[in-house]
Amino acid sequence: MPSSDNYESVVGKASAEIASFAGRDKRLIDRFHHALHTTPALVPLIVLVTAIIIFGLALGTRFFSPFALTLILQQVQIVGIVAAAQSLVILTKGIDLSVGAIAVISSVVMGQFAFRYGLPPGFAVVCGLALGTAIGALNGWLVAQMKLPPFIVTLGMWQIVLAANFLYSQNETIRSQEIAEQAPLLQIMGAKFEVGGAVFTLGVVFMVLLVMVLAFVLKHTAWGRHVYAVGDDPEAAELAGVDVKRTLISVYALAGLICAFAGWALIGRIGSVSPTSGQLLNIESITAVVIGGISLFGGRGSILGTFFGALIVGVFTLGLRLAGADAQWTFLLIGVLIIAAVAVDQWIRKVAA
Amino acid sequence: MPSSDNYESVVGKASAEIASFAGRDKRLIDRFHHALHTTPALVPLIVLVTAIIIFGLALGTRFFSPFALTLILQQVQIVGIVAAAQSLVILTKGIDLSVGAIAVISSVVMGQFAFRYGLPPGFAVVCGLALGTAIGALNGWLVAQMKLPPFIVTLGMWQIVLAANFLYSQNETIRSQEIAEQAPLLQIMGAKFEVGGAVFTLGVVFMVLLVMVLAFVLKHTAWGRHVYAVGDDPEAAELAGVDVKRTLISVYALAGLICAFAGWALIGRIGSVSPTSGQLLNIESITAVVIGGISLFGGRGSILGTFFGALIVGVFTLGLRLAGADAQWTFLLIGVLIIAAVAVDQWIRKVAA
Amino acid sequence: AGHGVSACLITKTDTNPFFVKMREGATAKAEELGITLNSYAGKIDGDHETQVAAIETCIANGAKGILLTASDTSSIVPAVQQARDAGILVIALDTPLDPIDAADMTFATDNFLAGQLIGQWARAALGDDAANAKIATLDLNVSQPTVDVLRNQGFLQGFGIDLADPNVIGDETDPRLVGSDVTDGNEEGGRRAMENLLAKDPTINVVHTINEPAAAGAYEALRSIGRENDVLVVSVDGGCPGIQNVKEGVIGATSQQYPMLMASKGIEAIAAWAADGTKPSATDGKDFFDTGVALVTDNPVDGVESIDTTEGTNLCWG
Amino acid sequence: MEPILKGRGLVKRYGRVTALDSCDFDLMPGEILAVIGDNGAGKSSLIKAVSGAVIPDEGTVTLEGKEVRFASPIEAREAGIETVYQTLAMSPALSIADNMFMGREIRKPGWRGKWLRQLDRAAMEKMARDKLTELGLMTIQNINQAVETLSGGQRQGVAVARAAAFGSKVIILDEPTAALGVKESRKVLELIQDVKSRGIPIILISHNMPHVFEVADRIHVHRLGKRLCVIDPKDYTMSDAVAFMTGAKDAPEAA
Amino acid sequence: MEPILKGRGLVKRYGRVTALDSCDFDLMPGEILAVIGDNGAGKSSLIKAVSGAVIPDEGTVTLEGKEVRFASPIEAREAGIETVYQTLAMSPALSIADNMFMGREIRKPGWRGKWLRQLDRAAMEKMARDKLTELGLMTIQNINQAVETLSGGQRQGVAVARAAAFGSKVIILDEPTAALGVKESRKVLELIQDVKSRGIPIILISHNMPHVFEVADRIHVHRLGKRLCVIDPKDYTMSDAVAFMTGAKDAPEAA
Ligand SMILES: Nc1ncnc2c1ncn2[C@@H]1O[C@H](COP(=O)(O)OP(=O)(O)OP(=O)(O)O)[C@@H](O)[C@H]1O
Ligand SMILES: Nc1ncnc2c1ncn2[C@@H]1O[C@H](COP(=O)(O)OP(=O)(O)OP(=O)(O)O)[C@@H](O)[C@H]1O
Ligand SMILES: [Mg+2]
Ligand SMILES: [Mg+2]
Repeated sequence: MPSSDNYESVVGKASAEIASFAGRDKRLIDRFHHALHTTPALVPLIVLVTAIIIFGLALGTRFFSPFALTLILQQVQIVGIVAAAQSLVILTKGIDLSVGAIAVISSVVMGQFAFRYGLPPGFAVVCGLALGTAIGALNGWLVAQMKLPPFIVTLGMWQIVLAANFLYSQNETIRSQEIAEQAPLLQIMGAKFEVGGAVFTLGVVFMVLLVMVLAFVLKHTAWGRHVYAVGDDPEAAELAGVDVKRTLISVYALAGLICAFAGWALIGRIGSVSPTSGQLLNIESITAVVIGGISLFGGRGSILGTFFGALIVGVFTLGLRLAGADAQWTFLLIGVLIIAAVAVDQWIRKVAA
Repeated sequence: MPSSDNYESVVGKASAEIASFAGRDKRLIDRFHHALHTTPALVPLIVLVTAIIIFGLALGTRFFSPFALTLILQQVQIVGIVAAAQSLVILTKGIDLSVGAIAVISSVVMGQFAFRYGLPPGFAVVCGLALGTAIGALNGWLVAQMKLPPFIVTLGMWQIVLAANFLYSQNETIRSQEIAEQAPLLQIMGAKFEVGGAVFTLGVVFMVLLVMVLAFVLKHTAWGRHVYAVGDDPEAAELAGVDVKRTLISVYALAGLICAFAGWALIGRIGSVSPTSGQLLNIESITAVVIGGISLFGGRGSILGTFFGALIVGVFTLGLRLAGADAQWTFLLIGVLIIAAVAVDQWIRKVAA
Repeated sequence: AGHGVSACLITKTDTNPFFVKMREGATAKAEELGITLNSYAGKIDGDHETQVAAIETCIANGAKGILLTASDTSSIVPAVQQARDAGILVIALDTPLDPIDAADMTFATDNFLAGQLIGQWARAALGDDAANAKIATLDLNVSQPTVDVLRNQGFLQGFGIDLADPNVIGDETDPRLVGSDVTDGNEEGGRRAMENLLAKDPTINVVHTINEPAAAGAYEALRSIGRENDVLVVSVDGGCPGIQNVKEGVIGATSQQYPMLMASKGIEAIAAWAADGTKPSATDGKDFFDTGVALVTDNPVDGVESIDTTEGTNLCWG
Repeated sequence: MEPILKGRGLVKRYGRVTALDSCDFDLMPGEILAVIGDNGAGKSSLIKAVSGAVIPDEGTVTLEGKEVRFASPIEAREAGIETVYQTLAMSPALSIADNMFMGREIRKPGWRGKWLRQLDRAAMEKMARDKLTELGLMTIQNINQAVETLSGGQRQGVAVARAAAFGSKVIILDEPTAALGVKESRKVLELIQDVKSRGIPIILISHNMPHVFEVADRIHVHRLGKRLCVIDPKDYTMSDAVAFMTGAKDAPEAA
Repeated sequence: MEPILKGRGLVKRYGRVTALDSCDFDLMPGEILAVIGDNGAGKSSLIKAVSGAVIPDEGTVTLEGKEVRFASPIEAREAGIETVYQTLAMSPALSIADNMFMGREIRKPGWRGKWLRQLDRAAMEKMARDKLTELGLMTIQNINQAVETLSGGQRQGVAVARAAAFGSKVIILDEPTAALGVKESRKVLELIQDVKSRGIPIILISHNMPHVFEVADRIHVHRLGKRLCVIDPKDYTMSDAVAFMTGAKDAPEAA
């Protein structure tokens, strides 16, 4: 029988005490746990540092020298830049399989506009960047407005862009020496400077700056929070007042722009403009993202993690080659190490939970 | 003020009438809508039939002949089989990037066991199938037990298996003629029979049967329902009493087995045992799955859709080739058509909603 | 003459300038002879299934002849047999099938010879230093396709290194070999592979590269540590940018092949087959029609025949 | 008096299910309108249709006398309609403060807000904490906790706090106290009264009859996808209301 | 009398939050035990710890005198403990019948069930329909509807029906009527009485005091992660209970 006294009025008398459980924050291990929770990128960083130390111990100064360590940075710069773009897209629950193709066609356009049509190199670069942004925006439009699955959109776009790239460039390479003579601006991302044995290029600096800027934007601007919200639960985000479409289109367009920058950096790295470059960028960038701890299901992870993820692969590759593994064994061992890196990552998260 | 009469007791008098709204089922269009809702694979089927009709009209009997149409079946058989395995994995919210590598190493093991060690071909085939299953089960164990992301596990496995394949086979191809002489069983999946101009192979029959069996199993057995439940919401499935780990491991193991069968079919299709085959199987199988309407986020879609998805790509490819498009133009147009196929798919779903 | 005759060209990929030029050569010749040419290509190196599908398409399309650069030289044989059974003339370009007589004829470069020439040249160019050279080889990819093996092993043989198994890269034990790495045949891969090997041993002074883009990438890596002038880079292909690089000293020597010649010869053969059923015949003393290979360098050495870059430029493709 | 928010002939079909069957709807200025009805009667569908979360197949929605067609919840929000959906619409991985300010974040003053577009976290956190304290949700230990780590009731409290903080013309609450404890429910009811006293009308969907009869000015009884009748809680008992909504008794003639 | 289900010193921490703080717990045979407490007090955490959904950091669980350590909810189910979680634990894309029989599907009789392992859909659908009708959830138009297309209350009804149909030793209901309408809530209460009369003990978490006081034999008051006291609804009023659980009044000495 539903009875009723005026029981609800009692609550007025309730104490306003806030639940406070025994503080568990004193011990070092607890601080560590807390740090892991607030800074998820710490986990791949730990894996990275461990990998560097192990290879350093095993290989000595061959590996543990400013030269070798900065060489890794140079080797991962393209993947690192592209992976930053990939991270943005994956954070929104998407995936971008056209990143490599966009990078390449942008570099080809920069080169061909400067050489085939004789446009000023600065303008050619701008055209390349604009093209990359446009392709990205088209991806975004198809995903956001037409509601097509990102995998399919970017897979189709990858084929289209790559084929267009070959058709347009007629598979012609523009040689490093010609570029150096006539349009050195195209190679500027390859410009080097040394700091006590450590060799940096502008491309490396660009990568690091890019990651830092994106980390700031994702964490400290409304747009950044919207990117996470859209990836977390697009319907909830829409109901909560996020313009999901605009966010998606801007993410893909920005990813396109970043990939175009990667194309520019690619010219700096290989000297020449070659339409056959960058074929592995898709898989490599996604690998870096996932090793860096960003969920493929969107909404979780940080761009710093991606950066460390790219470095982890770079460290393994160079380390194994230095240790004398041949190409096939390196390939095999990197497979093992990719799994191991993520297993360690999971393990750290578990003991830290 | 919370007041209370005995209002809840009133409900006993409530009518037991079931909500029934005006029946909207009479019209043909409504039946069609209903069919689309209950049979999602209908959408890619419509796209497929439309594509066949368009190419048939454009190319005439060159395309619209039993020979050409069954040729498509032969050309998609490997992708079709692998895509069936891929569907299972994707239905559980996973992804399997090692499918191609498993297929290839299985075929290599079948060949090398028969030739290098002179084992009876039947036994060699069983070993190949067992190896594929074992690799799949290992994937599943890493995903289910170690809770590693499927993308990374299978990416690593892909590298490991592929490198192992090259190392083990020493990049040696076993020639078709030798197999035909000494171990024709390996090629049995390529055995042909003709029915009035239409040419079928055992591999094609296997693919069709496999799809039908899997469709039955997914729809009509507890295991099948569990696969969907795990992909839909693993935590809910676990709480509702599904053994999520066992389901995952069995799915990956079965996928491995199916891929090993694909490896066997591969020997039938190309005649020889070649360690370099199947490099595009990953991307092609995922494409078929997604075009077929299975969500990459798990739990939604049907394996029949995948089958039609594979056929759609096959029809486009053969159609464009017959139409004489250049390779790059073919790639470009297939890229366009993949996006278009999915856009049409979405459009049909929308008008049918 | 060849009205209504159609032919197919199937290349490994059509992203490599080598195959692009091959297609241009074939297209030009086909136009001249009034033959309809359809061309097909694999998506990536080693994409064998697409080639099989292409052959099947050619059969369905009623082609008279197929020009084929096989990705997988023995796996393609049953498909080729099917085409020949359907009365199609099949000519292997650039890469011989396994067995070589699976095709009606092969118009090819001898890739082993191409490798051997640059090996011999490198040894002669180093003179006495060859005995304590530090060699790096930059190969194609981990699946070690046939061209890759032939060029690599040819180079090592030419340089005077014991090959162990001539079908496998990397089983040699000569201490002069620092190591090998894979490049995917492009600049980026070339640079990365060179950097890796330099980190392993910075004293490398001879570099074999699978093709000229890889060589260009390797050169960038060398340049970045200031060693571009004291390392000998050799390569294979003979594309115009490659020859230009030889002229400028980026590459020491390269073995030039002639894809346009292969293609146009192939189209002529198909025209002849369509007209009166004659099949082309092999070069004397070989089981294929050798379209020739020439060493291009501006630093000729004794005992190795070579042409200079001016001549190379006239003959170059791409 | 003209209704501030009005729906006429609203129809929404999901495949074969008709969730709204030419439903009418009126919200008067300054009132608390309760919507009651069986599970599946179509209450949530109704408020989704008027708040832009779904686009009705037929029918019109009028806000302050002007016909509106919201293409998205954002437009409804911009028009001043704030809704707490039954599903709560939160991003699980984001923090409480992030969720409360989603789509209307506060930027830092000065150049950092203007040029770097940096968010003023401190301000947002303070405001979020204040709003939650108003609701008595003090068991939340950490304002930067991800929403997914909150208990069901805590989550609901955050959603209600968000709506109350930002609604300007109409506030819609779809079962706001379903998962709340006694104390927290009471706070929500107080909050509803409080919002009303600020002159903002409220739509309250609830299955809790005592609550409905306590706060509502009028009660919209929903049955089988349409408005059955509108009753005044002073004229009818809870038993009557339950009888109407379950079909045990016929509805009174005029609304 | 020995408790059928007993928890001692249960501790569960989530990062810095302590959801269970050495909590004790007793369920007697054949009784209805209500668990009440503020939002976030740790009620759901408690029942998750005893039903295998989370593994407690410390403490023991005893079922019928034997200590048990459930590694997963499946083990708890096999031991006869059936739970309706607050989050409902349903697969949205699957049908109502699929969800109800998840993990204990019925196979066709004869060779088709034995060899093809084919499911007996007709039987499962019939049984699902019967159970839902018992609960009065007749507004569900189609038993093959996907769960995601159900209204919030309909979903909850399905989850309760599932637990009632299969529980053998203990049934745990975490806020089973939160989203239910008046009619449907009443049916659930009847069902609870019904289950009790079959001799099966029930744990009921609810914020609805009238419901709690109507059906409970004993009331476990949960506060700040632990059991504050256990009271007999005949000895105390609702006001007392609310006062205990909110901390407005001190708890009585002995449980
Ligand atoms: N997205 C959807 N797809 C299909 N059917 C739906 C969908 N949303 C709601 N329905 C159906 O529409 C009808 C009305 O649902 P609605 O959520 O509006 O009910 P409600 O009155 O809010 O019920 P409750 O009190 O349980 O929340 C139900 O029969 C439900 O099954
Ligand atoms: N997965 C989790 N991660 C982190 N914290 C959690 C998690 N689950 C619960 N908590 C925290 O544990 C405490 C107890 O939560 P619990 O869900 O047990 O509360 P409850 O008593 O069931 O509340 P309600 O009545 O609102 O359902 C809350 O402070 C909550 O924030
Ligand atoms: Mg509702
Ligand atoms: Mg709870």
